[in-house]
Amino acid sequence: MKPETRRRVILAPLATWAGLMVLLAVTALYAYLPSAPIKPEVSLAIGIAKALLIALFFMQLRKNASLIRLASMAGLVWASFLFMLTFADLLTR
Amino acid sequence: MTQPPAILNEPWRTPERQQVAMQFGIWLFLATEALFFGGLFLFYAVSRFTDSAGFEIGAREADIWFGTANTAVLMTSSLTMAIGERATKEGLVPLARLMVMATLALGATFLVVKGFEYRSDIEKHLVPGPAFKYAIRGAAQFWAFYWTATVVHAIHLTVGLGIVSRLLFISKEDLPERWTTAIGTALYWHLVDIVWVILYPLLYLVGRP
Amino acid sequence: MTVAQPPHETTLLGRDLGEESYLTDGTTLMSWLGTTDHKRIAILYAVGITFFFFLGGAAATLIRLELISPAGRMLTNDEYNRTFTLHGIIMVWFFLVPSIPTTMGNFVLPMCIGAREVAFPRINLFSWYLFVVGGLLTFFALLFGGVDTGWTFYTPFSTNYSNSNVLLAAAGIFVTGFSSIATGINFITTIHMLRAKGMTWMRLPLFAWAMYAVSLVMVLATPVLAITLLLVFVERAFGLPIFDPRFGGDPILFQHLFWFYSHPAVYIMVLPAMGVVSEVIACEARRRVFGYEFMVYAMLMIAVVGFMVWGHHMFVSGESQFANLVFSFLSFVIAVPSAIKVFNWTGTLYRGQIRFSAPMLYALGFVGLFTIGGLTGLFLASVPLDIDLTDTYFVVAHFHYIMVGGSVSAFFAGLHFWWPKITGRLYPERFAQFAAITMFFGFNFTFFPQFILGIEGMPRRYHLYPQQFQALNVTSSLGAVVLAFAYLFPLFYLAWSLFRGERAPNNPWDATGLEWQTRSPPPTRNFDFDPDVRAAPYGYHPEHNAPHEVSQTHEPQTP
Amino acid sequence: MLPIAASTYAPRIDLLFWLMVAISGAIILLVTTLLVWFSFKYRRGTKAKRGALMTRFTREVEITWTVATFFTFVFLFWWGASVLVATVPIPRHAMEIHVVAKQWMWKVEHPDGQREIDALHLPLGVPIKLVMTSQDVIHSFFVPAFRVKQDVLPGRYTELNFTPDKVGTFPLYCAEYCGTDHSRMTGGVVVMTPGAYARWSQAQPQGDSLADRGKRLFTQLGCAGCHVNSETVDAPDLFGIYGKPQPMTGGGFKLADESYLRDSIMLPKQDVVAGYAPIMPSYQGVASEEDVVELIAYLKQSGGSTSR
Repeated sequence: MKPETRRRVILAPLATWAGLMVLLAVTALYAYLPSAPIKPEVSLAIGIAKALLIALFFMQLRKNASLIRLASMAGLVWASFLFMLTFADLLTR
Repeated sequence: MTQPPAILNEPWRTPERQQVAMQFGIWLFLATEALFFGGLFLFYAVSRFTDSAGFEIGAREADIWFGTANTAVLMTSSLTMAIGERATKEGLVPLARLMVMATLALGATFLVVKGFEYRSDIEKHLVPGPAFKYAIRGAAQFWAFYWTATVVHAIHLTVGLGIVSRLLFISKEDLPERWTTAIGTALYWHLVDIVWVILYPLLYLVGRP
Repeated sequence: MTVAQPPHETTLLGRDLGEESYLTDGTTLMSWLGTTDHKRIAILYAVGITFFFFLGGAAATLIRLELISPAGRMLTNDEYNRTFTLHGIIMVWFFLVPSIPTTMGNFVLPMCIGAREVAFPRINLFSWYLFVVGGLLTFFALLFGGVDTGWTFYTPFSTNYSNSNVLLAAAGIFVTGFSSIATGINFITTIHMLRAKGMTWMRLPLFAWAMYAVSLVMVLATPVLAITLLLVFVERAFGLPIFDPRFGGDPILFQHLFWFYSHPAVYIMVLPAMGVVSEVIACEARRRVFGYEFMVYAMLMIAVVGFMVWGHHMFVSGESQFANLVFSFLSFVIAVPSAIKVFNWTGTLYRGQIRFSAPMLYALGFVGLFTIGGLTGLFLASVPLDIDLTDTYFVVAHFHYIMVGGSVSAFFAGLHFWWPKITGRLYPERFAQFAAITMFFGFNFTFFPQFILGIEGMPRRYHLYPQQFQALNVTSSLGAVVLAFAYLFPLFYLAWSLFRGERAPNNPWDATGLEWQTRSPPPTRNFDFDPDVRAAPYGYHPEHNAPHEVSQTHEPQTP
Repeated sequence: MLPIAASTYAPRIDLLFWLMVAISGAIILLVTTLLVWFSFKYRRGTKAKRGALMTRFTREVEITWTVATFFTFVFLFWWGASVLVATVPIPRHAMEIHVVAKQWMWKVEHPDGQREIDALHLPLGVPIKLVMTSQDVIHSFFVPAFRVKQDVLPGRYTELNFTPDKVGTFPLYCAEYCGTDHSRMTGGVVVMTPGAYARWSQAQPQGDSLADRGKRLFTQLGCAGCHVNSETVDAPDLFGIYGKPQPMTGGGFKLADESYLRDSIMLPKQDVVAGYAPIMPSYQGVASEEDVVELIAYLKQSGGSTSR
């Protein structure tokens, strides 16, 4: 196997995986720090970071056609409509 | 980068168009999954917002060790799936088949670990209902979300195992030609992993220590 | 009607056509049930939704008969509740949502953009089987005692207090939802990837744009319906307290999730109708569509802003006043594109050469009734009026004007407009014109009195009502008889035309769409040539009497 | 066509209604006349002038009617919003009446004890504040004559404010589908002159007022056992807590309004006052909705501490 294919097939995904494992450790430890501030937001942010890592590198969104990148964001944009307007009701009830 | 030859389905004239179309179709399906789980996470956000104290009391009962182990298992299965998909595209059939089998094994491990976690949850009376441990509203809401979300995710994962195992039934010779199928399978498996990666902090890291 | 070819001797469905078409391409049952041809799948869907249309129609007839007398002696109150629920569920999910996209969309969309097939043919067939399985599940749920929660399944009634087959019906609708998602994904990918050479986005016919907008809404709204029904299923079957107020659940959260799907669903029902009407009016008035770009942006705006207005269903449900104002404003904003489309259809008639064929009568009926429906929607978008008028017969009349006056009229317009292309036969024009006019008057006769009932304060879903409302209810029931006749009559003459109708030429309406440039009924691969599009759609020229060959594949003549 | 306007802001809503009818009628008239006129004038075979329209002309026409429609609709939104905002502020001296909706009947309780089923007697001209809750599913209190409607939700209080200004009996409907006898869940709202109302309320069976019944329940259900200077149990003193913010365990304050008192009775471990242990048993299923309404009326009136 040429070093070039080895890098693309094995090493690149391995690097992404290592990043994911580090983030997992960080988020678990941060949750147990006794006086750490804004815990829910940080744990969710790290979760989203892991999801982005998987989407961009494992699912190769970066190298894909712009059409596909658009499709990948459509779901999140529409879900934000649901969240924003439901909480517009909830926060002011 | 010339694409390896692929089997052409009915309306398509070139493999490139077919492969982009197939990925576009799958990403649209993943958008529907984002909205499907979006509705579920809205229920989580609303119940956590209305009664955060009780919610955290319920959430502390979730076992962090099972959760973290399962997250690690699933992320590793995402790794093996990614390598398997890339190997299929490069034509490295033995590596590809090994990685697909590893993904299936890790997926099964996730389900087994989940089974043990469910058993311990049931023993600790954490199923909302008459025998539920807490009378607090938020706790009942958390565990209602826990059971719904994890069971729905487990069903998605089981369906994913079925789709991934389909790759094993393709004979060694024409596996390289079916790299578009491998990409589709990998996309779905990575979605199952992304859903769990978002679920993990919501279920296991609430109100610690 | 220009008769292009001498009528052949009459035998079944095109067998005597001489040349092969998609109908003669295999006649075994398996060739139909296992087909991946988008045209055959369209016909399979057409059979399904016709059955459900008349099943829902039967329930509507029962309701109108029941409401003739204030005491309502024909059905007990429980039977009445189950009848109007059956009418709601069947009409919404099994007729209106799939009607135009799965029949005319499946048949005409690939042809009108010059493609040979939809992007994922096997998934297209799988979506039909999902529709059938979902339909059977719901049909059995309604057969074994029905559902008494109304098509809206409001909790906590549907989860804790109803003892009807809510679980089975929810499962049926859950499965059918995926059929809708599959059709949506199929259409979006087809329009993006399989357009013919030269068919740029701004040369797409408005029917294709309508299918694109409706597919966006179907793909992005239906999953939220799936999760909502799943949560109701889980709470009812396993007792997990999701919406149960005793354990802190919030019934209003259910309404948010339900209406986040159900308002875009009404745009799923009306957007395809807008596409069909744009095609028919442009063709029968021999005019370019007035403001083509504005029509496209209006449709896309309806599809997107349609997701932000659901709160106007919940003004009195205990929502906060701030949210009421936000949803009220957004509901007024989304009324603007609909108004633009009505003005553009009217503008298209200006300086045209209008012919009053059956599709044109249905389409003009659509424009009139949709305007009334849309404007009464403004009443319900303004909060203080909605507080008085919601949950009364005013709302019932409003959404029937849009769904029945609008979508069903447009469905019949499209059915008659593409009938020659689909079956290769011409329907009897005089009968069809009579049916269209009867439907228009029968519809107004039925539903206009309900506006007045609503203003007078008669609540919805009432089995008994005070004596003062009886006169208008009897009028409405009489109108329903006329409407029922207007819906049944096409069933006969269209069936008759299948066997006795004249042979249809390739382009009976002299329309410019690509689907009219191939044979009718078309061959399985749609075109005998590779379409190369050079002109925008609707290249009609009223001055020099519309040359016979007016098509998007010809160089645009000087207007 | 509209039912008679019998509440103070009904005329404002009717005015908005007729304005909308006028504007919609104008647009419908415009569209239908254009449709009919064009259909007649440009039908096939007539010698009317045809020919293409300049694209600049069509674009201007488009923009004008888009902007015109947008501003008309925003004007209608503003008018509707201003009518709504006028109804939001609750007059302070409003007469509070508790309504409990139960599957297929309305139970009404006046502050000084009268109880009614499917009927509501009101004095003319007095601002009314209905505090409503449901025992089972969602109902909706709808009086067409007052132009008011408000869903009644289980597990939560919803309010409805109006001021009747015409004497007479007006129909009351349940507007949210609530099951088998949804269409039988109707009643009458009787608006009487203040004198007649006073005579009517005297004529009612002299049950004691809500607060008195609440006082009896306060001891009967065992609340006094802990909340009134008991040595064994450390429970917060309920004297005069209604309307004052209470410190919560875990920080923050919560206003002790009806909803908070109701939640604390039904699900006490929910929002525990700072400095106390969550040991109070839940009264879910023990105290009915009416009992809770009476207990709250008692707490509001006498402050719940007999010892001081």
